[in-house]
Amino acid sequence: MEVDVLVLSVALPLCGALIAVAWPRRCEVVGMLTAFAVSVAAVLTLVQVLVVGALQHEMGGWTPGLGIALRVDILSAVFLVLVGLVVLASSVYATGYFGQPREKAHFWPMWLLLLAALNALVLSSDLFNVYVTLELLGLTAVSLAALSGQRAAIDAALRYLLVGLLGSMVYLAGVALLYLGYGTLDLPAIATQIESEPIAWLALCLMTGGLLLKTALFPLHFWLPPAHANAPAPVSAVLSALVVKAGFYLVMRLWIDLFPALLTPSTGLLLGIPGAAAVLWGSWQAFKAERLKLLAAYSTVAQLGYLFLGLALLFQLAPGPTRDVLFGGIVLMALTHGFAKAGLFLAAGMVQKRSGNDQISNLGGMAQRMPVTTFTIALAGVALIGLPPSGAFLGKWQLLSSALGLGQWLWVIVVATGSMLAAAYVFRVLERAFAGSSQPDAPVAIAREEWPALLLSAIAAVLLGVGSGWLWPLLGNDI
Amino acid sequence: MNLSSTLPGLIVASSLLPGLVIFFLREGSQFTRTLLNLGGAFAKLVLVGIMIWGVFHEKVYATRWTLAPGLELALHADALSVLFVTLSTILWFVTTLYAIGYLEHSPKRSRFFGFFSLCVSATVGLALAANLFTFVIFYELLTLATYPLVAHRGNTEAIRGARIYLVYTLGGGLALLLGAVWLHAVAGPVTFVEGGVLSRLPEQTYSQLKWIFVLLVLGLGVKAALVPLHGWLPQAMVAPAPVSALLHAVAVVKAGAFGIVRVVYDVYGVEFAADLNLLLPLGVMAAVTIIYGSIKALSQDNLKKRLAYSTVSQVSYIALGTATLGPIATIGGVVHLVHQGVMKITLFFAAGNYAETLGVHKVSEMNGIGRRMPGTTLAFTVGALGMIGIPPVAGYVTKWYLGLGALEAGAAAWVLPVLIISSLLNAAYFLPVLYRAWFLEAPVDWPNEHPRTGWFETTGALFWPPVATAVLALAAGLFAAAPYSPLEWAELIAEREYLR
Amino acid sequence: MNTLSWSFLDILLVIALVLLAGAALRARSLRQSIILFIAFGLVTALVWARLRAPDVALAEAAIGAGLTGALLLTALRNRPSEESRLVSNNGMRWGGRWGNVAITVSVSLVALGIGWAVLYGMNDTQSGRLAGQVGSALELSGVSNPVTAVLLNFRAYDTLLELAVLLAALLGILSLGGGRATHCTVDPIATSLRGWLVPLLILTAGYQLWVGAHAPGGAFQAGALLAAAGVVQHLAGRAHAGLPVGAVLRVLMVSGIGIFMTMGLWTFLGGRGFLAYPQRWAGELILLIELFATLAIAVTLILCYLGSEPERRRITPAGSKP
Amino acid sequence: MIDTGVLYGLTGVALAAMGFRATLLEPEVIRKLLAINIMGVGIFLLMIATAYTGPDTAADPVLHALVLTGIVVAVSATALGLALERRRRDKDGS
Amino acid sequence: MLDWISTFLILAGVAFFVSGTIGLLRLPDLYCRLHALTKSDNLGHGLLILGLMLRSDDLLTALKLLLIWILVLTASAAASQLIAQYSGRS
Repeated sequence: MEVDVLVLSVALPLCGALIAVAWPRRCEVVGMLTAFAVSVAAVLTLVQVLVVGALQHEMGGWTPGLGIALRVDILSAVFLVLVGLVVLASSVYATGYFGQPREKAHFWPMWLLLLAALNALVLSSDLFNVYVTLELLGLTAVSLAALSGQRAAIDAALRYLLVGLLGSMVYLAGVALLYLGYGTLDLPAIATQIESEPIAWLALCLMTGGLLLKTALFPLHFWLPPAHANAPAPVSAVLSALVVKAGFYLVMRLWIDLFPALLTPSTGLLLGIPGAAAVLWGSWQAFKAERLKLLAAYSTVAQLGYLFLGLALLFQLAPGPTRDVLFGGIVLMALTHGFAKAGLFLAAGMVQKRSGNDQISNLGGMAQRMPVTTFTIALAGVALIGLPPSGAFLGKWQLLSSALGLGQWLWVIVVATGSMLAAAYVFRVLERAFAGSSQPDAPVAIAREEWPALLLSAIAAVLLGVGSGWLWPLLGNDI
Repeated sequence: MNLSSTLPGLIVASSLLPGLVIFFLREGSQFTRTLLNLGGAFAKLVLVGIMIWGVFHEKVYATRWTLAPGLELALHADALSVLFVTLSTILWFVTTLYAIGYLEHSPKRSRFFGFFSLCVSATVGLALAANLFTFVIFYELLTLATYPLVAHRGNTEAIRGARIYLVYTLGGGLALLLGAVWLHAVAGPVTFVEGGVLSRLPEQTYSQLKWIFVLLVLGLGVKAALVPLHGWLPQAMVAPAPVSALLHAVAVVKAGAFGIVRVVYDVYGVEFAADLNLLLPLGVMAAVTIIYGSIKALSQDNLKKRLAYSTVSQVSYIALGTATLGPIATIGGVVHLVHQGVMKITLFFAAGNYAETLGVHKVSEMNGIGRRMPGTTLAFTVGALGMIGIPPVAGYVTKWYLGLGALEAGAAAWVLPVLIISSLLNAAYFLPVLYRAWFLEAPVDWPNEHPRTGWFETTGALFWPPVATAVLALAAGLFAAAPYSPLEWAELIAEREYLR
Repeated sequence: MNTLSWSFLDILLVIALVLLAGAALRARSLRQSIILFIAFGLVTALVWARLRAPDVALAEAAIGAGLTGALLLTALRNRPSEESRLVSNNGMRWGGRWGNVAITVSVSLVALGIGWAVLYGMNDTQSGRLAGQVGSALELSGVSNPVTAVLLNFRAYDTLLELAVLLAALLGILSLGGGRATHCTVDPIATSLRGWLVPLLILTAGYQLWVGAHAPGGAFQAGALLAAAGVVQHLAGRAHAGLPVGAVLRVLMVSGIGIFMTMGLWTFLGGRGFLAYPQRWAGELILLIELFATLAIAVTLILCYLGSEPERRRITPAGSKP
Repeated sequence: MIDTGVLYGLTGVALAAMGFRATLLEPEVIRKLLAINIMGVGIFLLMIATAYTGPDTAADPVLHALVLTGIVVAVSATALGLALERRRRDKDGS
Repeated sequence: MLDWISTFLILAGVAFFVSGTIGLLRLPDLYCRLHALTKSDNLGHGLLILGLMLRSDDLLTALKLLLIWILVLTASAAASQLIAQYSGRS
């Protein structure tokens, strides 16, 4: 089928958003249909990439230098599928979550715009186009985060907006420098010309700095916990699982495709040390957090630390099989965290909706009242800690193996303590779920809300662990 | 879909699938749950039977599934794994019967039996693991499956006990993971091959291999309850009786001991480990645990706590057997894997019966219990005698072989005294219990006695399992030389380990 | 004389720019800093004009200075009066005095680095600039103004996403709800100004739209002018600022991207590639897209200014309290 | 004598630095939004300065298009920021 | 000859602007400042536009310049009136 399915991943959600704005009474149906169609398109794109290999679609028929090209290889196809599935599951959850039609009318159009922004960002291979998608992503994420209307949510959304704008501006400065130096905006074209000169160095620092601000790596993460904890459940699920990860995807894309000429092994430490700090600090804060959603938000900060730590290790390995395997490990950890965190936030949303607030201290007897939710939190917890059946276990295995191979003990200690702390804060929650509550009332179940969360966590905890064998060799030929 | 490539997978699945289905059963569907449980147990028994027959006839069974380049989930049936799988399958069948009887009218049974089956699937997977990576995976799964069982009751001590259990086992799991990854980084994927894999490695990696051995033993020692790492075992007594029976006789403790046997024999190779003089510290640690466990058991009034400490000391016999260089000691260590399981489970069943029917938890309350519940107490006596090492019951075989092995390895100077002292200590904390049970007057009324239903002293499901396992213990002792007996199998294993 | 005066004017502009920016950031009261910011916007428009970027100058004047200034002033108007005279204390949660110094020093160091890189980069002008490619492909694009060609043909996908950004901001604002208090005082001068100014604004917007094909101008500038007309309507007491209400408004909001998407999908399904206009009709198609884009931008910017969708109330007669 | 492009490029960098510093230091949200706009203008000035190739030759249209897009994005972000600020103030006041 | 007249007109316009600005800085209260601003700046602006119209090459740009002047006139008139009214009431 010669029709490039990858364009549909951007066109469909945009059209869906437009129809949802123009036709508010039916916006939920439109939203659900679009989310489903987009995930089908994502899977088709993955199949097409598996069959044909990397694909490119010049927008407007112009050559990439002049016009913009959408490019998809195995890495972006896998992220597309992650985005598609998590948004589909959260959409099913959202149909049960939002009550009054007014809230629905506001939620669905912005939701589909967010989906369009995510897909456009993953597919784009033009530096300025990435800036525009980053802005679209930032604005929709801020608007959705402020949807609940309480004072805390609006404060957090405002801080998120300011940080997001600052990040995009710094990124744009980097793009301007690159254009000044190399005269084109197309990523592969610049990659061929780039060599280690001051302008390239400065552009690298600025663009990475901007993206790290948006990805909330350790020292720049202060805005993430309140924003993710106060947003409505489906929104915070997508914020933590996808929006923050899009920043990481871009950093990975830049550091591997655009700036390999500049990267000496020591530059990897620029990401590694804040990554390690993020793992320790994030896990510690999550352990101390009082509310379930705050715990999940801090654990996002920690899990991102692992990914950046992986990147730091990646750049110290010479190109070869070990490096490909580690790259596969990092991607697998990113995917597993995406699914697990979305499942955890949806479950936290159910807990908050059922028992009024998500204070961890009064989660007693949750096991009886909401058995499926407890099971979801348990599965997501397994994936977050990186215990065996989950994909994160394989990821951590590769991380530790390459760290030990390089003989760098610092990372091994950090990953070990991080996993122990993760086990601590997950089982602190699960422990309360086992504590018998005084009045064991009948279990309450709303299928429409519980099953998406369970499926997401199950994918993270089991499917990605057992079924991801086919992914590794393909990722190898990407870098 | 030939049998040889799917049998190990089927064995693991035979308890995994029913377990997953049971999770989603409603509380009331008692019949389907029991059907699934017993059906799964029976199917597993049949499959294991086929496998024993096959392995005896030199057939190779292996299931492989690649998770990542260099990392493969592989199950295979070699002599050692068959021994452990048979033990756990038989005892799981008996324990399921016992558990159904024990948890007759307690809440949340679907959740209990779900995790119960997951736990056994993990144990069987761990036994069948063909490489260190698969072993680590099932080792961690075992922790996950047993935590909810320990915390099943939901009251504060259960939660506290479960938390301590979790801290120890997750810490151990992490140490094992680090050791395994380091070994993977140093020596590539490590598969279990009789006679060890690491002897071929170059000279300069020896120091790293020593540290890796320390990490691996640290990780496995937690579950094998070696002295400094045994703290969780007495705390986990808070769990219901079938759980503590399963945990401390079959699954958790055995996993640790089995792991140590695997690492010493099939990863390092016992001669290579001896050259790196790693065996001596392991032996000393085991000996210290044996003595310490027995001493602590003396002072415990709570029956289950006393049995727990006796488990701590008994399991270290396996480690001691592994640590003394020589085929006979190896036979002693490996065969104790089975004997200890069978004897200890009898004791725990009996303790469970006392608690369930008469509400007796303390040794001091056991005066004249023999008259009230003769069958259970008889089984208890058989188990106790076995523990002490008195001939007809299986216990004496292990101690005999360990003694001989020590003599053969020339390490008799410190191993024999340890064996003798521990046997005396065993007698010191078991005989008073027996004396109190049989020769003292029963109290006028028991703490909370359940009315006698049938002509049995307690319900059938509670009565028959301890008797069955007592008979097994006796059989393992009397018919030690029979063709399919545990001792024969242990000799087969030892012979293959030392062939090269 | 000619080169000297150019450089003299440049230095003047540069100094004005930097001074105004500094004053706007450090002005005592909020109202002063906003007015200074509007002045800064106008001087920036001058600078764009000086640097031979007329399209950008128009956009900056209409959107950057004009509309942003209007938004800022309305944000000010809702505040209680003493609040607006808030003295900007420079104390900062970033560790007080020392925090300030540290941040200032580090930012200026980075700025020096970038400045040096700019100096280094500017001298070896990269020959491979895209300008050459745009020039050669210009006649294929259907319009003669290179900026409009880039905006609506070569990088049309960027403009599509940019309209989506505008829509996203609008949806965010509408979802926040809580519209502003309608304009209180309505006096005869404002209404008479409205009568005179609004038709002129609409006329110039139309001219901008049309002229965009071959001279500086285009959809964004025209949209901004139309939005200015809407703002003037609102200031003159028209609560609904000349906007239709209900379904028509929502369709208008969406028309800009809608046309773009239908065009893109039509060419995509026609097998030519997304947004690849047939060469013969490129000029007309671009004009059609620009028309709807102007309407959409105008409606969006007015709604951003209003803060919420106008109610269905009848127009308040001139000169009466609403 | 530095030519016009470099002069404006450096001022652009200076403006961006002032904007960035003020965004971090200003406590008041509206001033932060002003600072972000000023930073934006600074970066756009850098871009237009690179596009400027002398008084007679035509400047680089691609950069002009980028700056146009940047201005529209900046105004939409500012509008959203002001609306959030107003909503926060309503929650405070009422 | 036309060149000289237009330069002269522009200089006169600039002079009026300067006087308006001095008025703004020196005069004491709001109304005088408004007075100074509207009067001299509008006149200055008129002269400036006239001078430029002489320089412009075709009629269309000249008319556009005129339109600009008319717009500035209305804007400053309306603005000063509103400022005066608003300051008067608060």
